[in-house]
Amino acid sequence: MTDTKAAAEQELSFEQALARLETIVKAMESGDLALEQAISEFQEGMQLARICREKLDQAEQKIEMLVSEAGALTKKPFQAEES
Amino acid sequence: MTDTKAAAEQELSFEQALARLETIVKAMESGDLALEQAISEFQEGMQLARICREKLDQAEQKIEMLVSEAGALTKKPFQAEES
Amino acid sequence: MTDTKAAAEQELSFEQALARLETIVKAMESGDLALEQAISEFQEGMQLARICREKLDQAEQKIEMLVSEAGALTKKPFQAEES
Amino acid sequence: MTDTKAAAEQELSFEQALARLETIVKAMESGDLALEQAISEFQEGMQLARICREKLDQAEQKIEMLVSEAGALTKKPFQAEES
Amino acid sequence: MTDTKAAAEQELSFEQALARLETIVKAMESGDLALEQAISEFQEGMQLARICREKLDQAEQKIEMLVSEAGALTKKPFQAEES
Amino acid sequence: MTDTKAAAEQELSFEQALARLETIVKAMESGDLALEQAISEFQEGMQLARICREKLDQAEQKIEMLVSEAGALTKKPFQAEES
Amino acid sequence: MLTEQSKTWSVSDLTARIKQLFEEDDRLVDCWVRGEISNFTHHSKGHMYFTLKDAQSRVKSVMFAGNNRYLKFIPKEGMKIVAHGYVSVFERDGAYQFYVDDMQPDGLGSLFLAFQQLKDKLEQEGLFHPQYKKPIPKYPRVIGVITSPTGAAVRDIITTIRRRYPVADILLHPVIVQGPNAAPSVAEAIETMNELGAADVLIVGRGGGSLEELWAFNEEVVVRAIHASMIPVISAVGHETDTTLADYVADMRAPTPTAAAELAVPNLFELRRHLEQLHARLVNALQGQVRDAQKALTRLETSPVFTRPTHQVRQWQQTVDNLEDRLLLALTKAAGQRERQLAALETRLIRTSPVERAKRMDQTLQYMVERLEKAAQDQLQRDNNRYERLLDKLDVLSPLAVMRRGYSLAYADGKKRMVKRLNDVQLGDMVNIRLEDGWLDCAVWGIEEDKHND
Repeated sequence: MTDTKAAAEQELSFEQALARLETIVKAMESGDLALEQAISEFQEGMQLARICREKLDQAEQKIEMLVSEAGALTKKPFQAEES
Repeated sequence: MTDTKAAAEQELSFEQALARLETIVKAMESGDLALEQAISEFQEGMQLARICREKLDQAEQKIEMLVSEAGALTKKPFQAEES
Repeated sequence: MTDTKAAAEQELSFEQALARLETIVKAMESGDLALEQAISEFQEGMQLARICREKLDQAEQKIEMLVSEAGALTKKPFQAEES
Repeated sequence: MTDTKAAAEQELSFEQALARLETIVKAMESGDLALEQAISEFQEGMQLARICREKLDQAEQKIEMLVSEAGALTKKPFQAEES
Repeated sequence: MTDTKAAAEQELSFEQALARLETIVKAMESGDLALEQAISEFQEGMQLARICREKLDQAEQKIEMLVSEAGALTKKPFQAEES
Repeated sequence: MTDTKAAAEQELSFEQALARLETIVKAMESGDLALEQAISEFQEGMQLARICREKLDQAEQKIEMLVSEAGALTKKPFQAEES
Repeated sequence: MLTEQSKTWSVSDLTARIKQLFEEDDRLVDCWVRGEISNFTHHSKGHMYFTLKDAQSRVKSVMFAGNNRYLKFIPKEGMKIVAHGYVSVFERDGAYQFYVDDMQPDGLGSLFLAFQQLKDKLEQEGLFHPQYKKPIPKYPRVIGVITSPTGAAVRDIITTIRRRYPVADILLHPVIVQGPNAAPSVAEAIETMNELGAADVLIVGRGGGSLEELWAFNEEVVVRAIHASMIPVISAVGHETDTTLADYVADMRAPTPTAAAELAVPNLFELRRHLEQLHARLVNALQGQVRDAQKALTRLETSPVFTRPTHQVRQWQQTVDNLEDRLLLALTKAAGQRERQLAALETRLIRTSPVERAKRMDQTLQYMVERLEKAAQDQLQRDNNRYERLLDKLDVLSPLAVMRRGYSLAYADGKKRMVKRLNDVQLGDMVNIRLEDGWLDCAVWGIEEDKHND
């Protein structure tokens, strides 16, 4: 995998990375890849899995509420009410 | 086998080398080859088997390396959430 | 057998020599040959057998050489995989 | 028998001489020949038998020679392969 | 007996001479011949007998010679092949 | 007997001479002949007998002579048989 | 003018013409009618026969089983309803009838009618067409929620998303969900979210309620706002039995807010598991491929071609040995055969040797010679005997026998002429006297004539 490619993958969304990983897994499972290509795909797949995992780990949930104040919209954290 | 031929075979993918090797094995098993050709095929077969073996060894090493690199990830057990 | 004929037979491939030898044997076994011709054919047949054997010996040596060159390959016993 | 005739018979093949000998024997066995002719035929028959005998002896010698030349080969016992 | 006749008789084969002799003997045994003719026939008969004798002697000598020549031939026993 | 007659009788064969003698004997036995003629006949008879004798003697000589000519076969001399 | 107008109709033609008139009228083909059910009969075949009436009028009606099986209520005698259907003629009776295909109880009558009419209109505009349904993103980063900030719905949505998919951000747009301001509030919020463009998916809805409470989500402004939204919208209004127009137009309909949240985000637990599976499959796939390759290679390496490389050569050697043996045998056989032939002929030749023949000839010749000699002897003997016999006879007959008695004979002229008479001779003649034992040569000395003769 080239650095450029790696860099490009770093920019992928979780969804794109997962989709790409899925594509790679399917391609590999199809058994149609040549060994060399399979290794290369495997390498990329491992990289993508790592990315996906990192993204999942990093995930933090943010809940924001849109509030219109004085005609402008602002975001303010949502406070769930007890009810 | 000429050096050129040997060089060419070095450039073969694993699958190509294996396919060529299989063709040779079948041809030799059929017993239809002329003696001179049988020897030449045998020689090429030995060469191809060596190439395949090397490529496979390389592949195994690579997998091992990649898997062990990714080891930390797989070793981290998944924390199932209570739901 | 004239020298020219002998020379020509030296140039035969193993298969050609074997085929010629077989033809001679069949002709002789048919019992239709005149004695003088039978002797002449016998002489040629013995010559062909010698050529065949020489070629086979050479082939065997070559194979042995190739095998010993590739020794590591064949000495490595086949590891049956559990599957 | 004239010298010319003797010379001609020397040129006969074994089979021709044998065939001629058989003709003579049959003629003699028929008992129809005059004494002089019978003697003459007998003489020719003896001559033909001698020629045949010589040719056979030559053949035997030739076989012996060729076989002893190829001796090493035939003495080498066939090594049956385990298969 | 004229010389011409004697010469002609010399040309007879053994069998012809013997046949002629028999004719003469029978004629003489019939007793129908005149003395002079009987003498003449006797004379011719004796001549024929002499011719026959000579031919027989020659024949016997020749046969003896041929048989002794062929002695080696018949003494050599045939070597039957094992088959 | 005239010389002419004697000469003519000399030319007679044994059988002719013997037949003539027989004729004479018969004529004489008839007894019809005059003495003179009888004597004459007798004389001729004697003459004929002489001729016959001579021819017989000659025949014997001839046979003997021939016998002595023909080697081993004919060593045994001609013996008129006593009967 | 007796034209077609004056033509006399058959009843059937007339009825058919009337039926045609009903069916040509668009308002009669698709109409809503309010009335009260009377004379209700639910036929055993499932069809419903009844009369719709009001204070002034009544109309015969029928609702076939195929339509009435979807009714959410059971029609009863005296029930006020709003029915939808078409008007046509029952030709057998020549009576017009109202053919009902849907009906609602009339309590909600006007609202429901409004709902139905708006639904039909929007449907005709194609707003509900599947081609407008946008796919819901599988892994949204921001989920827009448009609902009341208070109440169970928002809590259910947030809880569910947090539990399942903490990766996503939630952007809440609080709105009024019931009452007269509800519809514009919701519509505005949808537009705002679109303007903002932050959300990947919108959840629009509220908890369950009566038709009136849910009414905002049946209003045209909301439906059009959802339809216009560039962001995929999941509707989550009320409970399963209630279907609002918002549900029809939304890209996805969820029966409850919780369900909407579940539809909006993936399950992270499952996602992780999916990721681990992908990882495992990736490793397995390659290991499998390598293993297969190993197997394939090993199979080829362990083929007899490599494990017994000289096998073929040995076979060939055997072939050559065999051919050589056959060659030798063939020649030996050929030579042996010829030797036997020759020996047989030699034996026969010797057997036909002329030696015996010569011996037989010798015997024959000897026999012939013996016979010849014997014949010659016999001839001589025979002739001698004949001669002797004649000679003896001649002897006996000899006229000279008289001479033994003393007679003699005289011959003249040199014994040529017998002297019988005196005058046969003359004095001095030479005469020969034949005696018994010989001759006398005499001369005639005297001649004496015999006197007493005659």
